[in-house]
Amino acid sequence: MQWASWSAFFNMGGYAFYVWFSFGLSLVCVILEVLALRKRRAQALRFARLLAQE
Amino acid sequence: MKINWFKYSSPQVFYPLAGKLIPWFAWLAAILALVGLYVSFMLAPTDFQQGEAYRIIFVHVPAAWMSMVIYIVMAAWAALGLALNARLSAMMAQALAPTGAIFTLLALVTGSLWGKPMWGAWWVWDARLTSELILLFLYLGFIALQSSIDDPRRADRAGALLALVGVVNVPIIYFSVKWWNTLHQGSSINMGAAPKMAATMLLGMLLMALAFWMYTVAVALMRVRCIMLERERNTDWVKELSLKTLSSQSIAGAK
Amino acid sequence: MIVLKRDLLLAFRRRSDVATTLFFFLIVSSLFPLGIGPEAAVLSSIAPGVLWVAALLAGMISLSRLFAADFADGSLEQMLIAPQPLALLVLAKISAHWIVCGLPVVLLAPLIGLQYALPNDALVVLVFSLLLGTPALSLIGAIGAALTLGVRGSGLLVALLVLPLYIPVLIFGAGAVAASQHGMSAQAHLSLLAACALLSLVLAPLATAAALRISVE
Amino acid sequence: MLIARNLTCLRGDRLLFKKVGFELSAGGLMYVLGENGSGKSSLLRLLCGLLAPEDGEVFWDGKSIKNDPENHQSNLTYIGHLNGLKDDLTALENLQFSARLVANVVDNGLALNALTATGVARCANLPVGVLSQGQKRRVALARLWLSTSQLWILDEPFAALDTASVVVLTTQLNQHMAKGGMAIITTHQDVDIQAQSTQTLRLIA
Repeated sequence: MQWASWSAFFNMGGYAFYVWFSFGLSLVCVILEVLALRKRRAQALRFARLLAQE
Repeated sequence: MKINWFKYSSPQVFYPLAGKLIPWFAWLAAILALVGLYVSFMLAPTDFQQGEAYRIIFVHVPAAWMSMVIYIVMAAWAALGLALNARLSAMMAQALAPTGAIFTLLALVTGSLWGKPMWGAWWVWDARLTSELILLFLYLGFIALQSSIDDPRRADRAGALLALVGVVNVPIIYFSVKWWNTLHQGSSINMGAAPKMAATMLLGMLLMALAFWMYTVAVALMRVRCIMLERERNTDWVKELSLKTLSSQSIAGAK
Repeated sequence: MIVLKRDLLLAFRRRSDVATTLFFFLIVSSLFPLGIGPEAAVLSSIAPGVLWVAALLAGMISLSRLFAADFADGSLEQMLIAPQPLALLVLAKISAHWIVCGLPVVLLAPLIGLQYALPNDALVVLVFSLLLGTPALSLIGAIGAALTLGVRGSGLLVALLVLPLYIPVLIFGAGAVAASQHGMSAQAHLSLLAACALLSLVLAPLATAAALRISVE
Repeated sequence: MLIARNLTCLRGDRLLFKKVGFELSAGGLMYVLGENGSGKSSLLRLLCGLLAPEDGEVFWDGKSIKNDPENHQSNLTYIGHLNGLKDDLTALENLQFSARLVANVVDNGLALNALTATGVARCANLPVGVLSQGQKRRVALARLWLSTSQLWILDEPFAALDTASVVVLTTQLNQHMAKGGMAIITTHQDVDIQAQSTQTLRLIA
């Protein structure tokens, strides 16, 4: 194990902002992309349903 | 061994197949990412030169790798679509582009987040960052071209040609940027290629890259399903499907 | 050949269009000293980049004219069904476009170089690099022009598609001038530039022909 | 011999027509009829090889025009909706250019004769931009008097023409058919062209 304590882990040797921001941003991108795609799919289905019910 | 490839190239057959595959790739991505993160943060040693800030490479380098791999895969799908006039291939190319652009953007941002503590500046015109920036332009051009053409067949084929032209150009651009870079500044610290990289560091990067790869497959399949629904909304199978989901949703809503 | 002659004749009858490109090049390259200041040392250090970017932009804004008029009046579809290799016809059109829009810029560039206090041998290299580079710009640009034919917002779109592909030419071209400014040989840059031009000469007409077939459908 | 098999054409997500097929042999004339938007022009463009069909194939002399376009193209004259004329060139220059594009070198006299035939000789040295719609159309149609190709594909050739010009064009078509030529024509008007065999293809929107 690399870290003496949890606070040392979160501190990242003083580079906490840079490191956590990088990883956090990646996570946000992933979540946003998946959510956007779910929404897109629901919308496409809704549109197709409207066409089908016509 | 003879597989009927054309069977799966029809959207109607591919749609449910993709639906079955997505969870597998998604779980695989999640597991690989968790293991990768454990290796990156718990096992990989501190870099004696760069301290803990180097851990950014565990997301930066895989993102940069993926941005290039996705472009090449995208061009390959596009070429296949152009050669065989296969709709599904073109849709795959279209589905990959936004994910590729996101990884490129991620590589750029994490690169500059790494650069600030290392170089003392948010942006440095280093060869890797500059090429990554140009790659982003190429992705954006592809997406912009496809979205501004209304006729889907023309959009597919024009996009495919652009991707092919791009893929021929990428090595030339990369070489020219490197050449330009070495002329204008001496050697800089090259991230991700430290002379003696610990095996665990490499392992962490590989695991993260694999996780990103699986994620890409899952997301591209999700997107290709959306594209199919949008393009084929006048066909019977999409109409049927949309009515089916209506009933299941209303049941869920009633609970 | 016949297409080349026709396009040159058409350009001659529309001389004002040609002048517009040249004017654009002049104005863009005159804006920089106004924005930066008249110090000769600063100007000559930015000259290679500025002149090359101005030439590149001038070539790009004229791209929209390459196929658009022929597309609108139907002569493009006649070329597509002519019993001649389309890539050759395309090459003829690109050549005409270069003679009309590229060559004048090459000839005008040394005059503007003087305004930027470029030394004489750098001026020679500038002309040489433009002579090698602007055909490549026209060739690569033609692909973008063909792809965006008749698409809404094609003017902006073509910039987005083509400018990233121009980067190698810009780097080698401006690099050649900068190298000679610093008393180094520009030969390596110029050879690479020539290689880019040759490669685009071989590939771009084919890609453009394919793009036209896609767009005219 | 022109053969079309199973042609299907999609525009956007709209199906224009499907499984269209026919055979046209030397001296044969085909009218393509249908309402606006039924895909007449698309069918003609498809037969020229300007448009790739979604499904099906077109054969010229037994060879698919996709694989062997040159043979088909050198026997083809197509006049579409658009005249294909440059406004800044004179009628004569336009005509000579389009003839040289198919590698027939044409001297001034022949080109002038063609313009005389369609009644626009007086405009020969005027830039096409100053001509009226009807005159432009007649300059475009003058190409038929210079054409040596066997297959003529004409999209609404009689539209925007006065009665006298309709007669002139009909005569020219009669001659072409008599020489063993082929023609595919869309039209809204009743015209009487003499051909060895005449067929009609009706597209339903």
